[in-house]
Amino acid sequence: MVIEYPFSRTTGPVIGAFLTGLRERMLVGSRGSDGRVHVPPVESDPLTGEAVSEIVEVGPAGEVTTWAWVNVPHAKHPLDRPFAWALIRLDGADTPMLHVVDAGSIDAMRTGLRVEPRWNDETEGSITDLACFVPVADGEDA
Amino acid sequence: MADLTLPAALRDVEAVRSVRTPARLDYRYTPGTATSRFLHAIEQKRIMGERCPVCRKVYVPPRGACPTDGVPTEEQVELPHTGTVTSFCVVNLQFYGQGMEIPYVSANILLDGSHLPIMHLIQEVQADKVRTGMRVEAVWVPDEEMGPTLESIKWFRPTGEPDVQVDIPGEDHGTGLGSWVGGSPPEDPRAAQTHGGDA
Amino acid sequence: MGKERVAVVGVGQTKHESTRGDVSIAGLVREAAGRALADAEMTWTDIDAVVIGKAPDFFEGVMMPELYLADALGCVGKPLFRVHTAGSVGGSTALVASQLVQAGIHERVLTVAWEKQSESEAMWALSLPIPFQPPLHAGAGGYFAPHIRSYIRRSKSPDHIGALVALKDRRNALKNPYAHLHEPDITFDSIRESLMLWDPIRYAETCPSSDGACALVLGSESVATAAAAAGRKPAWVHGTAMRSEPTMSADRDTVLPLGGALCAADVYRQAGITDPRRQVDAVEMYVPFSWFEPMWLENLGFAEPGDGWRMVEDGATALDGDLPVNMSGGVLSSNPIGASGMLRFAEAAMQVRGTAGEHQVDGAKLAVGHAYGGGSQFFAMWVVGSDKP
Amino acid sequence: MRDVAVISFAQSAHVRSEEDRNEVEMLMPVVGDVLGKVDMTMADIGFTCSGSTDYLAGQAFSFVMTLDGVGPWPPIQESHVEMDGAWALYESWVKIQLGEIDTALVYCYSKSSPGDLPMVMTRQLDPYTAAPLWPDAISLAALQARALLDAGKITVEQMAEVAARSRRSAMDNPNAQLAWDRGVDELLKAPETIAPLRRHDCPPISDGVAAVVLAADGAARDRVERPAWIRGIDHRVESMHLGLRDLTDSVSTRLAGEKAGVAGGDLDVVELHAPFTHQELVLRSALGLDDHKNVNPSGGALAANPMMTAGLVRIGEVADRILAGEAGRGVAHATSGPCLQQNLVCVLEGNG
Repeated sequence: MVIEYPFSRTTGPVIGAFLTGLRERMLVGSRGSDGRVHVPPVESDPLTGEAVSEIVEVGPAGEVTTWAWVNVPHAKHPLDRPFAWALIRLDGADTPMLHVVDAGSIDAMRTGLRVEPRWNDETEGSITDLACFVPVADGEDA
Repeated sequence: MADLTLPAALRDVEAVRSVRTPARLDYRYTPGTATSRFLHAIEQKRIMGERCPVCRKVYVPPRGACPTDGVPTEEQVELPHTGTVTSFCVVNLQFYGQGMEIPYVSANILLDGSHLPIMHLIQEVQADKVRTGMRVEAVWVPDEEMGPTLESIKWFRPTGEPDVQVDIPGEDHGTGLGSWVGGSPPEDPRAAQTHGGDA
Repeated sequence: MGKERVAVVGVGQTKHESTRGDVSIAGLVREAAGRALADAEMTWTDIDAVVIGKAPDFFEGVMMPELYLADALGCVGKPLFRVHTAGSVGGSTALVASQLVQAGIHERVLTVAWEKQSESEAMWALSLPIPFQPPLHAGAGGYFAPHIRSYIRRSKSPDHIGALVALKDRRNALKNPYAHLHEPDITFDSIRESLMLWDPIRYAETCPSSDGACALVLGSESVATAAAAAGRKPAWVHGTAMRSEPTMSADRDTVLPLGGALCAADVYRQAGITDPRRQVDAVEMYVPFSWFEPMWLENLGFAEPGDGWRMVEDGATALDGDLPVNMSGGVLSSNPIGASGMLRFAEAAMQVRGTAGEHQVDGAKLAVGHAYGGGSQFFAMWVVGSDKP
Repeated sequence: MRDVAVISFAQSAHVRSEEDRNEVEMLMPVVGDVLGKVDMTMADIGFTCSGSTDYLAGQAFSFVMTLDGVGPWPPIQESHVEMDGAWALYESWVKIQLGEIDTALVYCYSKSSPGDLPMVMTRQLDPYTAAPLWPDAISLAALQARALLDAGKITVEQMAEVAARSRRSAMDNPNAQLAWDRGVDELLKAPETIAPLRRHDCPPISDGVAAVVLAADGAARDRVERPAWIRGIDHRVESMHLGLRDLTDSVSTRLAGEKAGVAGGDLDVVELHAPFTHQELVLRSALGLDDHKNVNPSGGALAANPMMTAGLVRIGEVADRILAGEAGRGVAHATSGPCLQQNLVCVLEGNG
């Protein structure tokens, strides 16, 4: 028995801005009432609950704040070879976002690693437009 | 909605308004003990209900529990393949995943010897000839198509016997459960324990 | 010890539409909640706890979506609670929220119920073929149509009653700016001429599928008294009740379910109502197929068994009748499933607060909100009044 | 507040896969057991509340059919939460506070085996930016474990000690699914599965059922000698977004623990709903129980982790020890959501 449905989700302006950014190969976050920038953008201010009013560009590079190494990917995972899940704090952001890092080997992964996005050839406005993050070639760790 | 300030690069491009997020999950079901017994019997062209040890009512298909008494129903009762239409509707709409020719009749059928109607199709009769109280019998799929599934009963058709009086809860209305006979509210059989009976 | 008083001090709802293409799930829910907070003159940070209700998670494909909504509803650091009692959920969610105040645990509780049916299709989620279970050959209408046929047979109702209810509700909806269906050209004849989907149910006698949300702010006696002093009338809760009965019992009456009648009897007892037809000023009941109005009129003690249809035929349930029913246009005009029950409760509150606008019943002081779900087996009701109980 | 106690607790044996029985058939014996222990029937119950989620069974309204298993006739006062049974207990406790009923039946069930549970759980995440990546529950827990290790708050040795102690305790629990006696050194020789987690750091996937009877005041004293009185109960939630949280702390648990009054006396027994080893360490710290000697004597969620059920089991395990006179005061905890997003804390005492 398979439960399968191509859910079609309307995004509203804030998530829509994030996904529009992805389509344009650009990363954005929301600025909260305390000035902190959250990526992906949140629709309401974490402190006051009021609607957010400002979307700002971040990244594209950032640093890994924590990570987990998957040796045997699941068929549903974004990558079909060993990879890392990571929380990545993009430059200009205060809070990290979840994505994957194609680092080749666990030995190449570490907290503080500088990474940058690798985009799909075609982008359509989806989190999966970001194929993955990869280590910055000659990046200096934060 | 508060105004949203966007970075310059996103102001003049068409905004994303929706996203498709396909999701597929695979489940492997097991039917449960009572349903397994029922389906194995169906495969042999036998309709097996189960009797509640407390209220003695017969449920088909059995779900393993008497919904009135909350106890397992384990006594097997073989039922005839005939029953009575207690109510029905005529369907004029093609439903997702259904391959029926319209109009068709979906009916509540009380199998003889059981106490709760099943829902099934009525065929081999014009839709506008189906009546509450009509006697019907099961029509099985060809032997080679028989399997441990309810679809082994293809549909029901009229037997030609005279209609019978339908007797289901509430039917007589004078003492219908849930009615406010004579303008007085129904008594809650559980009132004692809901108003601090122990306190 | 015992129950504290509780009142509705804020009401909000979204515009209900088949697809709310302009918002995310969080945006939809925040629209209703923000309006309820504004109505209560509160901000997100004033709220002590949030209670969320919705129908099956498969509708939107998000498992336990209240967890994702914790941020959007300003819940971080607060208690967040999720209710799911099938179609009655909007009502039972409001009841769970009101109990948190009645028990003296919280002073200000936000409760929200919602559905974004456009993310998938209800028909799809409801008819997932589960192996080994008897197939529903005709969806939800196919399940309820035989019950309606039994009602018609038992009550000897003429067959045009369903159309009269549909016409009344759709006309009421024209006065409700939030309603999904606004059909100014609808007539008795156009309803009678619409496709007979599940004989005896016609297309125009069925509810739509909507995106929408509803929110209430429930306040303690001191919160409500302060609101009243500031000129914002609270809707005092005079009684709450829930009842459930089995899906597949040989003992139950699916036309006039005992659970529904006991639920009504319980809530009237609490509210001191002995003659509901005369004492209640307005009723919002859960009517997804028009024929359920006469059935529920009987089940809830407003009419003798078999006579509910006469109230409809006599116009008693019209907006200017002696017992207006579904002033908002009802489920027949807006049906975001998970929110549908709370919308009934909200309309009852709006009526006794005098804030129902064009669909206001003049001088309504005592109103009933009703929701049901499952195979007519889950019931939730409340009675609200303009006077403190 | 009205005095309300757990007077009876029952659970099924928790197993990887209930092949033969459906949810109704799994539930009925446990409901019969929990009522039978205190010589009650449904006729004695004022309110019934259950916890479950449609996503485990892959069926909308699964709880509707399950309700038939308790025999709700004549009609009952009943509710359902799409949450762990611990929250169904909370709703029942609130309901009893209103003074109109004295007793409640709480039940919850889990049949996770039909689906791919770690992937099913991804459907809880933000549907726009996280769920489409299918980040399974174990990987998310591994991100939390790494954050704790990086912060120097825990060590892999401590994690292995939690695993070893829990599975050893489970050897005395006939309902446990995973029980063994292995040393920390042996455990740490195993490879990492999803680094930094090893297999021993993760819970089993379980099918199981649990039920509790609550009673107030005299109704409790009349039925059992030593009711397990609920002295405090509170629950709090945090952001779903891992990036918006301090993963090395459980702020919501700390807050719920303060509100529930955990610090109000010595504790004889603690049951924490920590599906992963590092989460027990986070929870201990949040509740001020870093050095407590009797945490998860049942083996905890590391020994059996039926979704929507393991939280109520924690309350039941503490209550059972109080009912039996083995403990005077205890704390139970339940969690929900990724990486301890939502937490409930309940303080129970034997002295009325």
